[in-house]
Amino acid sequence: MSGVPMEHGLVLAAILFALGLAGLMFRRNMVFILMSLEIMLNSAGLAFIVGGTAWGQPEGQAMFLLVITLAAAEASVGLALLLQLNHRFKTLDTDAASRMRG
Amino acid sequence: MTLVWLILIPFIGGLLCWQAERMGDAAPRWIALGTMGLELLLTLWLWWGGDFQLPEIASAQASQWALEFRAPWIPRFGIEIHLALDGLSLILIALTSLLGVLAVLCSWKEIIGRVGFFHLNLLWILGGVVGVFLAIDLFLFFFFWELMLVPMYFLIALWGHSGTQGKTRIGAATKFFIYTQASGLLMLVAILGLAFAHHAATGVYSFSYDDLRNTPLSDELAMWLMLGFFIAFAVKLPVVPLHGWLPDAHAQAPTAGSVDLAGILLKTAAYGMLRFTLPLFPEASQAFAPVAMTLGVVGIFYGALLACGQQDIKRLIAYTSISHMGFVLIGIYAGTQLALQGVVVLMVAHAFSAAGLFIMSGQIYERVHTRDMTQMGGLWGRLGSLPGFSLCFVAASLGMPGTANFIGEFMVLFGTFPVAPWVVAIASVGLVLAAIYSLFLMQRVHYGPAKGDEPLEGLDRREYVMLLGILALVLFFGLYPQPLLDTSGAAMHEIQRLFTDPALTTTILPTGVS
Amino acid sequence: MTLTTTHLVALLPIILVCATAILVMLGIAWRRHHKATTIAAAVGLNLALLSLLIVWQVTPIETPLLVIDGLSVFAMVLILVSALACTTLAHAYLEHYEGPVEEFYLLLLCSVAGAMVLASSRHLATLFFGLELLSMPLYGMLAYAFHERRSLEAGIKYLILSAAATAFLLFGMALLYAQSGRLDLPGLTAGLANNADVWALAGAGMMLVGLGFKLSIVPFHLWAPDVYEGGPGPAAIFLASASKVAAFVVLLRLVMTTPAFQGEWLNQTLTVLALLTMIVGNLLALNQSDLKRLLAYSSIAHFGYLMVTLVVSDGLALETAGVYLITYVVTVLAAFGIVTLISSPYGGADASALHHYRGLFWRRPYLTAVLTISMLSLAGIPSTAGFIGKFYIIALGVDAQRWWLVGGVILGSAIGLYYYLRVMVTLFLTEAGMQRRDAPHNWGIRAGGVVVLGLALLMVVLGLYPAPMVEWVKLLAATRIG
Amino acid sequence: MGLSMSLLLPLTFLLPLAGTLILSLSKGRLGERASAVVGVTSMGLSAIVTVLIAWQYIAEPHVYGVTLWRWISVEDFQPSIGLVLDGLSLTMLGIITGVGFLIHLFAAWYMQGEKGITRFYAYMNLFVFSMLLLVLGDNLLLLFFGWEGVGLCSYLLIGYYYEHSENGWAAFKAFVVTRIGDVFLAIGMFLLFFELGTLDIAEILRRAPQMWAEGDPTVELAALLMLGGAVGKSAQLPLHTWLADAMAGPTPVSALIHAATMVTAGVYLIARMNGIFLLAPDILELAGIIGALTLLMAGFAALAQTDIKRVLAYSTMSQIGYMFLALGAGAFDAAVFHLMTHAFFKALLFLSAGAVIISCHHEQDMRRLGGLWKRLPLAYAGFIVGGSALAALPLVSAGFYSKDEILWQELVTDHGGLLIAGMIGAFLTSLYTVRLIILTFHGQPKSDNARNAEAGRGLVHAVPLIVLALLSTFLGAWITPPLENVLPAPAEGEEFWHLVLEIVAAGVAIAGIAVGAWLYLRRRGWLAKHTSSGWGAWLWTFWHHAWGIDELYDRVLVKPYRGLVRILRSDIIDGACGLLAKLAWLLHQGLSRTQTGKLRFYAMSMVAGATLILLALALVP
Repeated sequence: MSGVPMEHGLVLAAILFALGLAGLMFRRNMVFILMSLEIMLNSAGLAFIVGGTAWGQPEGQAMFLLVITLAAAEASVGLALLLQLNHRFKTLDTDAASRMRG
Repeated sequence: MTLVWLILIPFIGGLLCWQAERMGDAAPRWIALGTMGLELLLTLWLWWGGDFQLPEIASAQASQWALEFRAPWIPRFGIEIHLALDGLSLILIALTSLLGVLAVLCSWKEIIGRVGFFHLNLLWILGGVVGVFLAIDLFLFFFFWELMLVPMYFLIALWGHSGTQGKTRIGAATKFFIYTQASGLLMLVAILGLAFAHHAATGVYSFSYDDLRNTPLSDELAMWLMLGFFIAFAVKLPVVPLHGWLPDAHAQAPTAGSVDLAGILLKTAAYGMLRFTLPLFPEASQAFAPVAMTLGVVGIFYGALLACGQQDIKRLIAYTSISHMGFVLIGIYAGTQLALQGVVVLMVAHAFSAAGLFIMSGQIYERVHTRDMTQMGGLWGRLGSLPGFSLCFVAASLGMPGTANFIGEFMVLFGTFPVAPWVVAIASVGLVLAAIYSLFLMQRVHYGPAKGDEPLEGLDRREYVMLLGILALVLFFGLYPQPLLDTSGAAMHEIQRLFTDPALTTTILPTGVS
Repeated sequence: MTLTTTHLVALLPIILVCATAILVMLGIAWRRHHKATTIAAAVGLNLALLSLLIVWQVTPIETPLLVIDGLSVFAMVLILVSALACTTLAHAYLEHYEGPVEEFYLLLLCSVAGAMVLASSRHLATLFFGLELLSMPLYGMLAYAFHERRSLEAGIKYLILSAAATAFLLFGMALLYAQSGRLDLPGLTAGLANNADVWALAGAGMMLVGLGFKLSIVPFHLWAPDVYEGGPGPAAIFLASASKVAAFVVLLRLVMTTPAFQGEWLNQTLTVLALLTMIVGNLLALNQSDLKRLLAYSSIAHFGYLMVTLVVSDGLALETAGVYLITYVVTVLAAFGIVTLISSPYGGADASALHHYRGLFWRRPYLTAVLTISMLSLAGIPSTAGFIGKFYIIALGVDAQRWWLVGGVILGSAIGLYYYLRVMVTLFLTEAGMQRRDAPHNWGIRAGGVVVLGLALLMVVLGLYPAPMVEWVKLLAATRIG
Repeated sequence: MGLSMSLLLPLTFLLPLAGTLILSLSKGRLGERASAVVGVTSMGLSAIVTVLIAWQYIAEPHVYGVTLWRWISVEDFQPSIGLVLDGLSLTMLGIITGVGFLIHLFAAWYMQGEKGITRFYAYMNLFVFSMLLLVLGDNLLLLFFGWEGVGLCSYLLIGYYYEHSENGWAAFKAFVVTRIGDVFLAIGMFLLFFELGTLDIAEILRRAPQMWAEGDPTVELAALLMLGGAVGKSAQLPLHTWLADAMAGPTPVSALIHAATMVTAGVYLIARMNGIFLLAPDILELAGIIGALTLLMAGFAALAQTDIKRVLAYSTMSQIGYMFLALGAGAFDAAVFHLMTHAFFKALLFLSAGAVIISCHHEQDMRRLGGLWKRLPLAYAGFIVGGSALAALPLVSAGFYSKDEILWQELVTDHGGLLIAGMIGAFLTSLYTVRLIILTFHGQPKSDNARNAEAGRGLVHAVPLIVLALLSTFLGAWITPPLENVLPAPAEGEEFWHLVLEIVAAGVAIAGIAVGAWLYLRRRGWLAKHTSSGWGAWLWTFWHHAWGIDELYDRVLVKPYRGLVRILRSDIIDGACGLLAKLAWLLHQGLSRTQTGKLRFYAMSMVAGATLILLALALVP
């Protein structure tokens, strides 16, 4: 593990993060948007792990646990709202929910 | 404590008016009239009892005020409720309460809806104005300065008339508010700049006029701060490039609003310049004087020219105010005793003549239901004694001798001549233009063939007495302005001393520096 | 390090709020009763507020994760007061709501706990934890009236964007952590003191994005109007007041203590963002005909003004931030409170269109007076609290000679006047709108009404006699740790 | 005397003022008759007071000063409401109250049946009040008070028949044009006060020679400015254009204001300030030249007028030109003497013209009159006497003595050019006077109005005409104004040459009359032919329009002014400020577009913002 420099790990995390962002920006379907969010959160978690490993500390992993928990909570609330979205708008396209503007 | 009451009376009266609405429309009117009457009596009592002539001792600043009130307010920044009265403020407060009475009287029949709330606003404006004239703590001054805008806004926006060319009363009111508020914030910045400079020099926070006057400032900083004050006052005076709010506001306001606007709100600006800009930044003001006087001259001409081009009678009068305030500006920055005292007289005179003209145009509006002069004409024979009064106020507005306006304008010009003869020579041409626009008004409204045969309702007793009263005052001060001059003499002398003798203020460094 | 009694005392408000949340949850499980739930929540919040008096005796005090100093006490007071107002107004609002209402208070209490943790965090973990505890219930609160499309839309928008912002924040934290190896703020300070490189700056930047989103700073502001408009009144209130206060306090703490946030470039960035926020926020509101959206834009602009304190961040800055936050919270609570009161008697969307308010004065004079005063306060007119706030901001700018920012504040205020005045005059016009909506006749003697009237009174009192507030804030600012 | 001067002097103008106040506060409750009684009585009382004053003055001729109160007192700016009576002001006082009373009386006849008599007399009394203030004021500011006051009353009375807007515009023009002159006077006052530190006239005249040498630029400037004021008020070139239009007012007004009193105020001013003008010989010379030019210009213009009152108006300009001619030669007393005789005979002419106009049912066009001498014998007599005075018929007329004095002074002081101009002017005067009388009273009546003329009746009508007619003969010339101590003594010359000059002048006047009579009685057809075709017609039109100066001003001043007003009308500067509001509006609309309501767009903006912040980080090391 020590063979991999910290920067590489961070770059990997950043790439993952960017992927998640791209998904967030370009997907219309709410399921995919939630997935993209998961990717972003997990990339952050990865960055914590990388940092924690580099410093040889447990805090990074502790943070990762927190992140995982959050991601789960986020997903559950998200899915609940997704159900309501489907119920009210009969679609999963988030663009449908754009009545408020201006 | 009297000073505090002077401010509180209109505010309390206003609240009473609002509540008294339940008892019918007459109750708020009488309460408002009583309130302003009380205010006026109080002021006159102060005038009668006070001695505003003596203090000429140059060094003792404590004796500058005839009455003073001090109480801590926000100790964190050394902000105090610091009120003080000298001859200048006394005259202006008396003027305010007198015009207050007139404003109440002239809306007696004009305002028929929401009478209580109307008088609440009216009285609160007056309260705010009195506060401006009394506050000697800069923070407090700013406080009142902004405070009076709100009721004025309501007055125009709710009881105004919509204009001729698609100009709405709300638009006019908003314009008025934004102009004055934005420029007011510039003044706040300047006030703070000054206060912090004072803090930097002495380690003490203070917004007190007396303390800040002695703040050592670099030339550049002083100039910027002075500009901050100047712009705020210039908007309200108004000085020409910043005058845009005035014609709209005047034209769209109800009569009482126009009377207050022209009569006293514009005077707060002149007062501010006299009280703050000149004494606080004497050197910067001296350096700026040529520019200011040029602006004054431009204002005289621009206002006069535009007045000639108006069809709306109230817009015409509004532009004449711009023209007259040009003289005030010139007088202020001339800074000689004669010019400054002329400014005081001119302020009072303009308040009366403009109030008279606005009241008169309000009365015409009540009768012919238009403010468009092209639809008037030939009113002389149809309106009883109203045209005679218009004539008198028009004559006053063009500076006819025998009226106070003449005294004011000519004292300003006499006083400015030694400082800036060319400015005076050019400004005098404005007298011709004044004749042109004033007589335009007469010509279009009263002369020419009548547009209808049926006689219009003449003046009732309330209107007659009101106009006669103003006219009597205009003539009285035109023939015997000495009471005004005596009262404001000491205050003006002080300002003139500070302005023309800058060396005196900068050498006295504040004591108490630790 | 072990927790002592003193620590427990210091954490008393948070504990009390959490306990209340649990109590409410149990209560709901046992028997649904709207009024009782409200009272329980209110009592809990009040107790927490009172406990702050005791807390004050032991401040400043630190635990590994939290710090209870003047700043956090200050933030807690504001958060609790907002929450109380929210609770009372929610009661009025939810009275006619068809469906379970008690959970709203539960969500609210959780959110309050989150906000308090956030405001007193001294560790990235608590920061993150607090932020999420604050946001997560808010999704629920915003989408509470989910049968109403707007509410659902607001919930979804806030959920997704907020989660994205959280991701930014987390990634930024991770970068900072990777550079310094520390998660607590003092440690971070020590770790970054000598080697603040690009990664660290990037981390700080990404954290700024995350927090900036919560504060709806331009260019992260687009969500705010939609969410405010769609969310139920009480949720919008909480979002505009407590949530923003907590996020701002933590950002302030970061900027003031962490070196990564004190660099020249970040300062410049903050300056630009502040200017943009003031101007854009005000410009957006210019011709807005929906009161809730308008308030959202106004809130954006106000945080633009408030950001001046972040840029200057010394001297008067802390005091200014304190005073401004107080005046802002009081004002915004009153303004949204009126909207909530007017909306409550009806099902369906909130009464936020401006034409609903036409001529309100002639029907509900005192209610209108409150709204007028809050508009004046938002516009910063003397004799209202808002003026004192604005005075402080300008004073700060002048003192630090940040002329651009001062200019921005003035310009923003000038633009802002236009729409505040528009709202005000609408209230007073005679001709009633087509679809007028009123508060119930007896609004003034009900809890919501009393709160709103009290807030109005407070606005005026603070505007006329701000000395006690100023002294209090000054005292709190003096006991800050870090 | 029982009554002291300090009471009598204020009474002269307080009585008319009281009349004004009574009339204007009556709110229309006074009838026609009552108004006339109030107006005439107050004037009559004032005239009686003047007689008392004159009595007292003649008994003890010295300068009387009365200070009523201190008007303004700021530092050394101390003008008072103070009166001074010396020979000059007594002369003016006499003219104003005496002639004024007669005209007021006549107006009672002239104005009968008009509506608004109350207003008329209120204005007239106010005018007298102002005029008296002008001549009695002991300082320049008070003089200016009166100066402006008479201007205002002139405005009001010209526009008396307000229903026709042309009358209003004529009044407007009169006021504005004279105000241009007033501004010069005002600036002159500023200058004098600045230099001398006082506004008191006696004090100015005392200090000026100590301060300035003769021909000092400052004093020349001051004198020039005052001359500007005088030129405006006295309708001299180049500010003369208002007077002809001022004839729109009722004829008694023309008689009082635009012939006898107000228009001569300029002459009074220069005579009063003679000390200043003597220090500025160039300016005095200029005054003479202006007078000469005006008298010629107006003389020719009078030849080509068709309106009976306009002839008289141009003749007034021309006669005041003579007064300026005299001033130019430093003959202040000659000027004042002519002022007095002119007041008599021109008032007579105007009142007679008024009698003709009323008798002929408001017909003023001479081409539509004619043959009236039988029907209107009194008016005819008035015209004959007044006309002979105007034409300076030797020996019998008052005008001869005063005009002769002026010409004599020109000769003595070596002003050859001015003398010749005066001679030509005398010829022209005779010519147009004869034309006026012949066209109006001789030949056949040319309209129904003229045929049905009804002579005026009653004492009110007759007495003023008769008294003024008497004063216009040599009897009037017997009155010698007591000017010895006020004005510098006239220059002396050899009596022989004086006699020669008198004979030449008389010859010129008689020649003018003879030529006129010959042309208008015998060669009317020839004249008509030549004035209706070719350059004769052009010249006629040119003179009829008074040398086209009005048109010139219209093109050079009035039109550009109107254009400027039109350009500025919508307030350009305000419009420029409005652009800011427009800009804000555009920005608002642009920014509102970004609020699409689309979630993905919001996410993108957030990412873009984040990217920008991180990029900024990359750019700033």
